[in-house]
Amino acid sequence: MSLKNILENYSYYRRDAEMGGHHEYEHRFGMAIDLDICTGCNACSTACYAENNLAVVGKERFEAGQAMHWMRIERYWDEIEGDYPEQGAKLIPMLCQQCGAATCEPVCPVAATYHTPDGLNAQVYNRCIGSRYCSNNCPFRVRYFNFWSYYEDSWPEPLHMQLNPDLSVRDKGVMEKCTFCVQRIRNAKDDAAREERPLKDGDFTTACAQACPTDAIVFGDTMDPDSKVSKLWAKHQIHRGPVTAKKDKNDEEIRGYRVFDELNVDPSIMYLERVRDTEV
Amino acid sequence: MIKIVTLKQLVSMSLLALAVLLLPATSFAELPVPSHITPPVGEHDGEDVPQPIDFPHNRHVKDMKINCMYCHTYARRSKVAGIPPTSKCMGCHKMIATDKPRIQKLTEYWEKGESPRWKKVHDVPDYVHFTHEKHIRKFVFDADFPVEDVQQVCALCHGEVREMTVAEKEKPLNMGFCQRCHQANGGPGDCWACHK
Amino acid sequence: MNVKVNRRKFLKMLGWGGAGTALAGCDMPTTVTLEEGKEEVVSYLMPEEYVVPGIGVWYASTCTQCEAGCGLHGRVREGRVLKLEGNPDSPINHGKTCMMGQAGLQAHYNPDRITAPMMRKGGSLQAVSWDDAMAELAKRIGPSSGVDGKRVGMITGTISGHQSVLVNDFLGQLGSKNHYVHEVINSSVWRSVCRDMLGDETPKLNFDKARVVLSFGADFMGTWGSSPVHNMGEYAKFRKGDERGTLIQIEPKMTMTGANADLWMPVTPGTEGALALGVANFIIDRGWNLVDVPARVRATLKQYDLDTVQKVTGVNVEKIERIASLLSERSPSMILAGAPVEGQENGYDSVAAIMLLNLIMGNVGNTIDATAKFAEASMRPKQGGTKDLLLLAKALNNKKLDVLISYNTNPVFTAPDVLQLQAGLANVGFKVAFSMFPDETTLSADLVLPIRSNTEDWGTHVAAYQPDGAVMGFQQPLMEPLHKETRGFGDIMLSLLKLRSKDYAKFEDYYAFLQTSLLNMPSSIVASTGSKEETWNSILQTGLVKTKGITQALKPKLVDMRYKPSRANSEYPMQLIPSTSLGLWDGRHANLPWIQEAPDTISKVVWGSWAEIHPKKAAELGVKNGDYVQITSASGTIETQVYVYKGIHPDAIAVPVGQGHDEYGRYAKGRGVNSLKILNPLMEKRTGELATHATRVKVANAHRKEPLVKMGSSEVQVGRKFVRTISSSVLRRTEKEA
Amino acid sequence: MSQVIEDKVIDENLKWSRINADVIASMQSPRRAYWVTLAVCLLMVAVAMAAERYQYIYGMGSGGLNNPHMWDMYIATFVFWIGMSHAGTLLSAILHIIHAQWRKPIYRFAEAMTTFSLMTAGIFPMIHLGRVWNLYWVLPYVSDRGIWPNFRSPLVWDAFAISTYLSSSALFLFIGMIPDMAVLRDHTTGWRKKLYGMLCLGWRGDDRQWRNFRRTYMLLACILIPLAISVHSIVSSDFAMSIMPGWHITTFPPYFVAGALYSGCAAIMTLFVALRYFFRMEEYMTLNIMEKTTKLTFAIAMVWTYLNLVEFAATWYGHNMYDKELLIDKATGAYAPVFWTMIFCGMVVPFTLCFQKLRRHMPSMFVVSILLNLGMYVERWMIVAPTLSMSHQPHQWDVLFGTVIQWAIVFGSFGWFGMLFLIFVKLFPCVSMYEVKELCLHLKHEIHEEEQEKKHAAAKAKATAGGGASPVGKPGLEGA
Repeated sequence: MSLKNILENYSYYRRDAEMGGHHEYEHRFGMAIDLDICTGCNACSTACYAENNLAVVGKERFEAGQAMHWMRIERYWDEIEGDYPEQGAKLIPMLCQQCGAATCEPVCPVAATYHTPDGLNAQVYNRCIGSRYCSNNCPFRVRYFNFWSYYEDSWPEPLHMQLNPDLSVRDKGVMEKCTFCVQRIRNAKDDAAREERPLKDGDFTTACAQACPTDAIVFGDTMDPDSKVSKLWAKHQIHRGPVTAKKDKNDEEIRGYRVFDELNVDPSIMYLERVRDTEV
Repeated sequence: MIKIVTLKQLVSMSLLALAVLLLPATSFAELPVPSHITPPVGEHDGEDVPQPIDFPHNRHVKDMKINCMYCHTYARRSKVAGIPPTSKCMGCHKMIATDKPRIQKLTEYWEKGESPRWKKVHDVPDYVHFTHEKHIRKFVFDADFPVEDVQQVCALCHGEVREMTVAEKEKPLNMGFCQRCHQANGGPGDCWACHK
Repeated sequence: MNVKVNRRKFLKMLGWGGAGTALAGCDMPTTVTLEEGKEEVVSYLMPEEYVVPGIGVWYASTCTQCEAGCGLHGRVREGRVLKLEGNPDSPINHGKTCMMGQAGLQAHYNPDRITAPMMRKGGSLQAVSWDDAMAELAKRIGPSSGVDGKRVGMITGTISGHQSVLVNDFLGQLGSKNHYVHEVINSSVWRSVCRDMLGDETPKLNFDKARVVLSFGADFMGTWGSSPVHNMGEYAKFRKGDERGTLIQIEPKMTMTGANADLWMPVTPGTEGALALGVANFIIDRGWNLVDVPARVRATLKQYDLDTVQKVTGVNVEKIERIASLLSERSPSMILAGAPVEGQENGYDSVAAIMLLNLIMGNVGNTIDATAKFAEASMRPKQGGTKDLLLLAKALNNKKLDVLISYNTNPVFTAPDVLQLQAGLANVGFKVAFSMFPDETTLSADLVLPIRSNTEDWGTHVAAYQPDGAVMGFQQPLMEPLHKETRGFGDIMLSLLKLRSKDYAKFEDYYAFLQTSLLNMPSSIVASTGSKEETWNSILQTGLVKTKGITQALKPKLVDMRYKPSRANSEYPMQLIPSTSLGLWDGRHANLPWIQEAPDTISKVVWGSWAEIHPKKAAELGVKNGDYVQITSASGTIETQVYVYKGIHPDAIAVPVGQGHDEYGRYAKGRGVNSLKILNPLMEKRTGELATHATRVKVANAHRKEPLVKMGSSEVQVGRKFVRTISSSVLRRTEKEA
Repeated sequence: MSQVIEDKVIDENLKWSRINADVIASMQSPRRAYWVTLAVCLLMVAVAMAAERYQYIYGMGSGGLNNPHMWDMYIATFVFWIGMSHAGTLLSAILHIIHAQWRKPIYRFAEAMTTFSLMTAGIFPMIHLGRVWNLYWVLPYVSDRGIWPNFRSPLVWDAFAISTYLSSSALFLFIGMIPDMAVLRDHTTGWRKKLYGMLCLGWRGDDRQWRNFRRTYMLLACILIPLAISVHSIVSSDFAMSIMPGWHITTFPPYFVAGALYSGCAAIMTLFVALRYFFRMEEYMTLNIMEKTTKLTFAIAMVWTYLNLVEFAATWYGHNMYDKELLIDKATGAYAPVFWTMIFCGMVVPFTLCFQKLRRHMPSMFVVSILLNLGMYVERWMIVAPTLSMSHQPHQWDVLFGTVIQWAIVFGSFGWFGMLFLIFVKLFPCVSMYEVKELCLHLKHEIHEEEQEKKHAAAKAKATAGGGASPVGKPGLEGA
């Protein structure tokens, strides 16, 4: 954002958040995660490590709370009186929600995190100065900071040959987070451009969605009405924008919800309620 | 007594001077800038990089009139322009100029079955996502720019390679350089278009 | 991006400067070098047409991280394989992978791989040249060695395809019968019950047809049965069918499958059979059963009235009735039995009792059905168990073996201490290990032959479980070998075979052997598509060999119910559960950082071992998360931290298998404890398998504390609505309305 | 005795030469105590620098920071020092324009304190940055990359605010010292003479200079006041602008300003006692001045307490689940000891200032002021840490008490401040000479006036008495 730009479009920027970030989107990538068939098997998380050059931090640093898993499977137990958790555990994959009205964006002093025309929360590593304000302001706590020079000991020879050249390895003092596998999107766009056609659903997907053995994760462009994900969003009556409109309660089949929707951050990930058979 | 310069001497001398003045002008004529591109501003004084073989670009480009993309063949297909595979060099130099020491050196490599380890001259940081393909497509193919003159486009970022033996970095290739060109020629302004 | 192409040559690896490899991206200005001439760039010598630097190409192969034989696609760029993904054409995994499959890369690029042959000289292993190694091999087991073939043994993991053929021929040449196939994670008891009662070791399980799945400790999403990836795919269908299926998990310790169940129930370990019989008895009483049982079986069942069962199993009557009525209401169902049941001394009988339910509920031929078998018997997988481990131990201690060759298994790690395997190995004159990693077995060998990784070598794999036609997975190299001094297992076996017979002389390497044998397979097995060239190309492209399998219908047959509940032991009050999970598997993946750093699904612990106990027990012992406890069995003691939670039977303590390596590289060595070590040498009575879940232990507070390194601090979502739930009864109602 | 006489802040009959002599004496011949303290400060700074070097090389992880605790002590300390700076401005600027004479003997070191605490505070954002070598990206400079800082970010506002405040308060301090510089120039020799000669900018003390001086000084004071207020409001917006429970609070700007003045006044009390004792300044830093300072402190303390209670009440009745949980956790959870320390030191201890005996008893005032400052420090900590440790996301809850590295750097900042201040008091007069002289004049004048009044009154009385007292109750009979 150049100074001139700001001065000219001041009102535009002022209205930014409440209008949900950008005004002219080319795409708005989004996700739908069905918690009913998410088994918590960690395939997505490991795929993310493989795709995005995530550092393995080791036991001590993991203990210190400095792990770098962009995608983590959170496990919660019910607060129950009984002796046993008869309903099983509650598992949820938590990753950057790529909020439309992201709280991390306005606070970054150097605009290293900003909203792209694709509806993504970009994190420009080489612009980041590591003030860590963005992470403090993230209700989901899904931003990870390079507290150490992880790259020095995370990939001993020849492990480093696995590193993905399509995105950089982050050094100490840089904030990083899930990018919805932007490098895959970028490649898909290049291919589409090469073939002189618009980007279409199924051209690309994130590493986690690709790996998920139960297809619990569906990724796509929510602006493309024919994409799988936007169909799901429509089916479960989740709409873009600050706060989701009230669902009509008659139809219980509607299981869609967005975490922390009440905070008005317009997340790009819709979760589907976990179904449990209470008759048994 | 005063020595008088004859008209003949005068004329010949001035002609000589004129020739001396014009000589560089003729030999160092700038490459024409393609009309559809606003060239990015910026200069860089590159140092000479010792290469395993001092490959004479000028011979190939200027004298032999070989198209850049004949050797750097990946430029139109990929992120990287690519160093020509040794097999490509040998394609010609099995026959041509086999007596030259440089070619003999190349042939040694070929017979050993390895490629020369060239030193990188033009480079961008690892956090930059630059693809030759898109630039070639925009400035050459989509603009119906004659492919035989492609070196005019290449020169915008790689400088007058046709005047060099081994490549030298003539343009800064820093963010400002890219930025200016993107603004002038309507390239993307989105950070994530180029940063990864 | 997804250019799929065939190619026969290895891919040359580019120099680092090749096309922008990932280096430390945003570093202090000093280390991001843009100066000319700092990085090197090397061109291809003679590239294939389709190889373009900067553009990834995907090649098909097969995963060997476990025995499931999932199809893979590997992304290759500048001659480096960067990412593994599932092969959509594979009927087993349908383009999906589990975490172990993803981590296959780290096995390949592992910093601790053995890079040169090693020979034991004066007690220590020293690197030698391949010539010396092969010479030594010839000297010891070659024709001139005068070795007694009957005293040559070979221990492998589950092995199939052409590898299996070669191993067979090799042992055949020697006239040896000693091929031990060892897997800790196996469902051999289940398999033998299926064989006896259904006439098929690995029947097809149609989750999508089942309305109820009643699983007695079968962690089919994790380590039970065929392929976790396949099963999870099936599970999704089962849940998303027009009527959402209901999953009931009955097991002493909550597994990943249990965590996803609608109803999870603990049962006194070893009494699952009683419960099954009780349910069967109740069903037959009500006349809900679709298939009748002979009188003598009926007589046995009579003993298991609800109250007795409640007394034995600790499951209250209402629950048993509810389960019974569910099975009848929502038929067809599918009833499975897993490790906690199989691993008991009465395992076979318990599983039989459980299988009885399948029979009387008419699931056989419906949800449990026949499946295709690979036509060529010699290539079918030899599935391992723990029986062979016991046999091997006996053979070793009775000095029955002079030569032992090990491949793709780590008995020294997995064998309980009481079996004295380590000591027994000392009796073996010459031990050869084909291995990628310096694991315990490898390091105790006299000759170590470094083999190539899955992504460097050729191979064929036949899965035991063929959900959709008999398919052979084809494995091809995705890049040229990282370490020049490694050789493919097939190549080495070939050269061994060449020592004794001329028939193999015509194959100059394993690749040639594969190609010829595959292309010359009778068309009754492989339908040839056009010319040999085309067939071969299609194999390389798809990574699969589609074959005509043999399918026979199931022949259900009742066996006598000889089930007896195992009795408790006052001195050792608790049951030890050596639980296995997706990820570390049987410990073979403990050297992969990604696996170590991936939190366990239930406890979320990373980089170490832990013991799961119930809050009641924890209160008795006075321990909290992170406190150390001493777990003592009749044959040993281990000490590890506890993780307290409700998903386990109060009389059981679960210690996951996989950690506690003495060797096995920097990531695994000296981390956690190995619960297999303290198992008692108990046998499953009918099959002779090791009863892994039968060991009883006593637990004591070790009065030592360390923070338990786990992901996530809060165990409950304090009023936050992250995971919202909805009752399926509501769903079903709306469906009816619609 | 009359009001003025009773609590006159200083003895008006001080000889001016004596004032000069005393103050200059305070600047010379440092005693052992001075050197010891300085050494201790330097040691602390050295340790902190070592720690910072380690952190710079190996990364922020060495501070023990982790995912929920992206900020910790560093920011708390930063806020503390910024706050500290405010009292100086209060005394020197605000009290200046409202003509509170008693500030005159003590405002100089208060102003110095402002400058130095700002210099300390300014360091912390740098220490806390992950990649401090790119710090300048926060400044809006023209680069060929055509990129600018994000003007929506409070951190950018901080950068502007602090630099402005620092420069202007430093200027204010310097301007205020010019006449004293001249005095020093005339009373010293050697390098000091040269130094002060330069600094006094050729001050001769003629009318024109005094006139301009006063105008400039007043002008700067007026500029400084809104600046001071806005600076801490901006610092508070670092928190108030976020959506985190416990940060996203409307009353933060006034709350922060009050807290700032509070801690500042406490610090002034501390230094007051110290200087009075070490430099034998009893005649200048009199008990009356202390009284006034403490009363001021007490007033501010009450404002702060009020705002604090408002915050709690708002949280409690606001029924925002996250805020409420956080408040309860603060009071009962892992941070409870710290929290109650804050409540005690910040809300209870100030009531000791109600007792005149204590107010005039220097040692106890010293202790009290230290306690108040402690309270204010942990208050900053209680603002930063608990919110991070117990945010919206229970999965990421964590409690952090920092590591050696972090504590070393935090303590080092006190050493750094001490060092600067100690050097200052030996180089520059910590009591403003010319203003003390003014004060004496002023007092003389006031007393004189009062005596005049008395005279008049007495005269009147005499006059009426001379006229003979008329019987009460029946006025003006004669007139009739």
